[in-house]
Amino acid sequence: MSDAVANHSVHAPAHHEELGFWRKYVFSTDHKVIGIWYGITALLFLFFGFSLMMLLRWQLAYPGQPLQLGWFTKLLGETRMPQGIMLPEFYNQLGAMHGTIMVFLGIVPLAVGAFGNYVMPLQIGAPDMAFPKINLASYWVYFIGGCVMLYSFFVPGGAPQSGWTSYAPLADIASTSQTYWLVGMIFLITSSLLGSINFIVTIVQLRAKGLSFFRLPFFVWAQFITSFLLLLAFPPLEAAGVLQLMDRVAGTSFFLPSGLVVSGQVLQNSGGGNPLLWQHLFWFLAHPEVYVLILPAMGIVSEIIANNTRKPLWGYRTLVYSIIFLGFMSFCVWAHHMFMTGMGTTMSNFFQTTTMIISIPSVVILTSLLLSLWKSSIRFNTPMLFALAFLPMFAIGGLTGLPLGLIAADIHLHDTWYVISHFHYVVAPGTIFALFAGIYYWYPKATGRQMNSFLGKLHFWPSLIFMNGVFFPMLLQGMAGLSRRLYDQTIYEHGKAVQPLSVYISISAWLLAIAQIPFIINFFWSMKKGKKVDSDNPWHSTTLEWATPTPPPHGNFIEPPEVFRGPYEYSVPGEDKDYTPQNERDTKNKKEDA
Amino acid sequence: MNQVSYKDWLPYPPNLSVHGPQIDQLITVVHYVMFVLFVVWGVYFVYCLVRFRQREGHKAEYHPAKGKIAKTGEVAVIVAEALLLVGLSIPVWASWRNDFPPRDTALTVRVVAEQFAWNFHYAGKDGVFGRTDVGLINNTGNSLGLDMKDPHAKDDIVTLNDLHIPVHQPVILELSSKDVIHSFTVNVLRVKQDATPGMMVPIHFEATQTGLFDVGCAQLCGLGHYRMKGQITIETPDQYSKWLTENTPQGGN
Amino acid sequence: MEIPYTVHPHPVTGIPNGKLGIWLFLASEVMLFGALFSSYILLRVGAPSWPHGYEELSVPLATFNTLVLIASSVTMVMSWASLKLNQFGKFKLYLGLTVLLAFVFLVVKAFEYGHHFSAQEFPRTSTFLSIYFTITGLHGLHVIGGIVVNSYLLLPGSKMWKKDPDRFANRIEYAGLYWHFVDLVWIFLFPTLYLL
Amino acid sequence: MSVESAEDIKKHVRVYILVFVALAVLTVVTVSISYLHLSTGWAVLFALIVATVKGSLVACYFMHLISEKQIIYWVLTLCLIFFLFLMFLPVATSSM
Repeated sequence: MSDAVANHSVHAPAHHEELGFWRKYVFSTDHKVIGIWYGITALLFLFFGFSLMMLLRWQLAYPGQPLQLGWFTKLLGETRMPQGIMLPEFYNQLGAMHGTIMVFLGIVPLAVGAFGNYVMPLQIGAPDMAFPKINLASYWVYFIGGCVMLYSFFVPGGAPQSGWTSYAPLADIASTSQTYWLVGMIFLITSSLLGSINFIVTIVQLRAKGLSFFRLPFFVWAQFITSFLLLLAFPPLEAAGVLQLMDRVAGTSFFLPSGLVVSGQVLQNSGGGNPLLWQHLFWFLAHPEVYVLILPAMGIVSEIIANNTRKPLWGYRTLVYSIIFLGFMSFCVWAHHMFMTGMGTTMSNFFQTTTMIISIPSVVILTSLLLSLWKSSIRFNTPMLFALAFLPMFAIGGLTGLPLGLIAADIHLHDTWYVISHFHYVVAPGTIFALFAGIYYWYPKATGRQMNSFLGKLHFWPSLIFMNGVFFPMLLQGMAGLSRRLYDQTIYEHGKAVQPLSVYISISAWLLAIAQIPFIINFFWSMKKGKKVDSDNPWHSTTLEWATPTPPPHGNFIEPPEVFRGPYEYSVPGEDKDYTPQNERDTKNKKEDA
Repeated sequence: MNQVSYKDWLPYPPNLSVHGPQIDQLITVVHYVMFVLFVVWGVYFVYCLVRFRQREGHKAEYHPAKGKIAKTGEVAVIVAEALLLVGLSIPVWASWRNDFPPRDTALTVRVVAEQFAWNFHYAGKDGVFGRTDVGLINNTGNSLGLDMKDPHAKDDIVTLNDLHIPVHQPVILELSSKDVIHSFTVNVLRVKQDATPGMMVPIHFEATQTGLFDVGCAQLCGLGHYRMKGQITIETPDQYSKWLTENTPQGGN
Repeated sequence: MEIPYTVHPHPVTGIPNGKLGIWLFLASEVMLFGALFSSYILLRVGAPSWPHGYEELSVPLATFNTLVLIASSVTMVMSWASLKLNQFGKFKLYLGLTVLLAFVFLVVKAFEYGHHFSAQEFPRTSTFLSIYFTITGLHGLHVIGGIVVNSYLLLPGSKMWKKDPDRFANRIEYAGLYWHFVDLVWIFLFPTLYLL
Repeated sequence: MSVESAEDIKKHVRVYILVFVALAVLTVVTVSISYLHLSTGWAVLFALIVATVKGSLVACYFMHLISEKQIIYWVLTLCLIFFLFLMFLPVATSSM
């Protein structure tokens, strides 16, 4: 089998020279090109989702005051911001679309679609994904889903405004754009399914010779578990989406109980539905989805920490078992999002206990990463700064989950800013920092040039400060019992008391946006002017992606790599350099490996 | 009527219910655990960053740290979580869900949420709620569809966004909704419960102090979600019965 | 380098890429229909009353359709066996029969739907009918998907048989796995919706 | 591609015919049972047993699960576990 592969590889590159512009750059089946498309699209969506939130923060900081931004205010128009004053409908649209875009169009496509696509096949020594055409289809289906979501802004009645959770019956009776949301979601789900099948098959079937499961880089493990979560958790949401679509289009009552009275009118429907059914199906997906957001981030951070501490990761197997357990348990905790629906003691005890249990592997992973620092030799380059910052930020995100997981404490904290702060600490200074780290780390492989390290630091430090400036005061607002999703918080007494914090948060959010400018400049400037890498392995890393030419050609490896050792053999005693790549033939044990 | 000040809202807003301190205690203890963990991690983290930074003559050690302390720490976290769960959270929730006061000593009020207001339905002097029917709902004074032919309905009191309860008496609220999911929340009483259409969920509490407070909605329910604000008046038993008498409909005795 | 194991099995797992892929896809389909079954149970348990399927729906038509779908599964697997026996003509016959039976299934289904619509029974009429139309509708879409795939393999796709017979036989096997799954879902749908 | 001789395939074909007959018979059985109008509990039990037997026949013989590779079993076991979690969902709701 390996002979056949080797023979093909000789004439493979020549064959690909003939592709035209469109086949080479736009409709390419090369996983790296698809990964980059995913990355660019997702970054644009991230920026767009962030912009929605910056606009929304105006209303929270200065409720009811006109936003005078000249043509921009005019552009938004009378149905959204008449004379610059935000309407509550528009506020709800911004909130709902911020959540949807960040989660489904920004972070997941960036973490899985972009990094998974680009890096994973390289790390396992594969020539491409198992099904390149399906991979391409996955991207375009995602793209269409994104377009449908964006189009919903221009539908009469405005964008979806029932929150990213689209709770029924509110979403059942919402304006037209909710239908677009559902159709968009079905596209995005399809895209994820295609992607996850591809990832799993690739990891199972296409690993290089000698690359056993316990020699896989941790990032690949993270993608593997993530793919299973996507594969098995998304279909129930698809089912829920179909049911809500039926409710909206065909007039069924899956989520509508009998005897509903909406604005004084008895709703003419058959009734008999259950509003909690939507929540169950939604959270059955959406809790594993949380781990879809965080696991790839943990993978990226682990790669970068191992590389920049010049030391093997502490407890590689423990880490692997922990994420397997995390993935598995993430299916057993969904109802902790529904504690305030009126749950009985049996159910609440079950879900509280599973929630406490699922916190343990996270603690173990964090501890392992922290222990990896002990007696290491830490290089403070830009990717490492972001990866290191991930640790305390993720710690805050994880710890603040504890009071929310305990149902009695949740009575006070449920649906307050505390919740917002909690999951943003996990995904914003957590996952998004990890994604930035990944961009800085793998950029040289993709372009052959380093990103500028001064601009990198100028990006990192303000980002770290303002991220905390945004999310820490929210914890305090939450403790004060301030509910989330309020268009004007100051009409409540306790809202008035904590209003000054809202101003700080908003200003931090706007400054956070300014802090991204060095990154944007760096990203484009370095493509042309960045320092050229001195070798294919500029970070002196051990994993296989650095064994390819830079940037890797279609087909990736010149010849099929063979793996002889685990992924993080740094500072091995007796070696002359402080890293031993996975594919480096061991002179001492040559017989055994051959 | 004394107004509670929110000026000193840290770490919690004022607490005026019998069960509230237990919730606050749980939140406080959890935050101590979190704080200790974070500080221990943080100190270790910063120490590592300084001590093991890359520099001339410093090399990384290939062999992993023993991690005995870390393992003990992990076990400690597990134990702490188990204690919080079994010792505090489960019993507090059990009494919140199950230990309802007897119906004859408690005041029962039905709360019917709608976009974007709270209807409060009192049984009146006879203590029996009148029959309601969605078909009878209209915008001219019968927001709950109360059937006036039912003798029990005659003395029922229905208020909009105005909940009156006596202090130091157990109160049972039965929550439901006419349209979408709302969530009844009074943060000074540490009370929160979703009002879901098609379901009626009871909750109970007892206020310890009189005053005038906000009732809010904690579940996104549409464009007027933010202004779905009611008022809860906690008053002395005398004031409460006076209010009850004043508001009982004519011929309702 | 070219992608390995597209046709021949991986030495360790013993299967080619496509086979693992199609099974993973079916696993996600199990979760999709599982969620709908779960919703059905939830709504039925919560309902004050629920009609027996045989009171609302036509059991004879559905029984006939069940037999049609089972028969189409047999012809599908026979078409694969014919390929393995190198009988390309028989393969075409069996696969053609499969597509034909799928059409028969859809036509009968259309009659059932039409009958309901003319009796003023729509998805919005009752919870029972909403779940009935939703699940059978989604199943119907899967049947249509199967027809599309099988028709492709029957006509333009079968050119591959000359160039790469092993790969083509694999494709028929995967299409078959999908088709049997559609049959399997119906085997559970039939008693749940019609007989209980 | 499994290495099966023409003889093996012919054996398979005989099995397929047998399975087809069994499925047809079971279909008739399940329909006949429904005409007995048993109480809901028994009706559900019988219907599910027959459906499971039929489903297993399709899965084992038409889909060749009876002689499949281990990795497929792993995938399906995982899927089955999460499927059971899904079935837990109505229980969760009704006990609220």
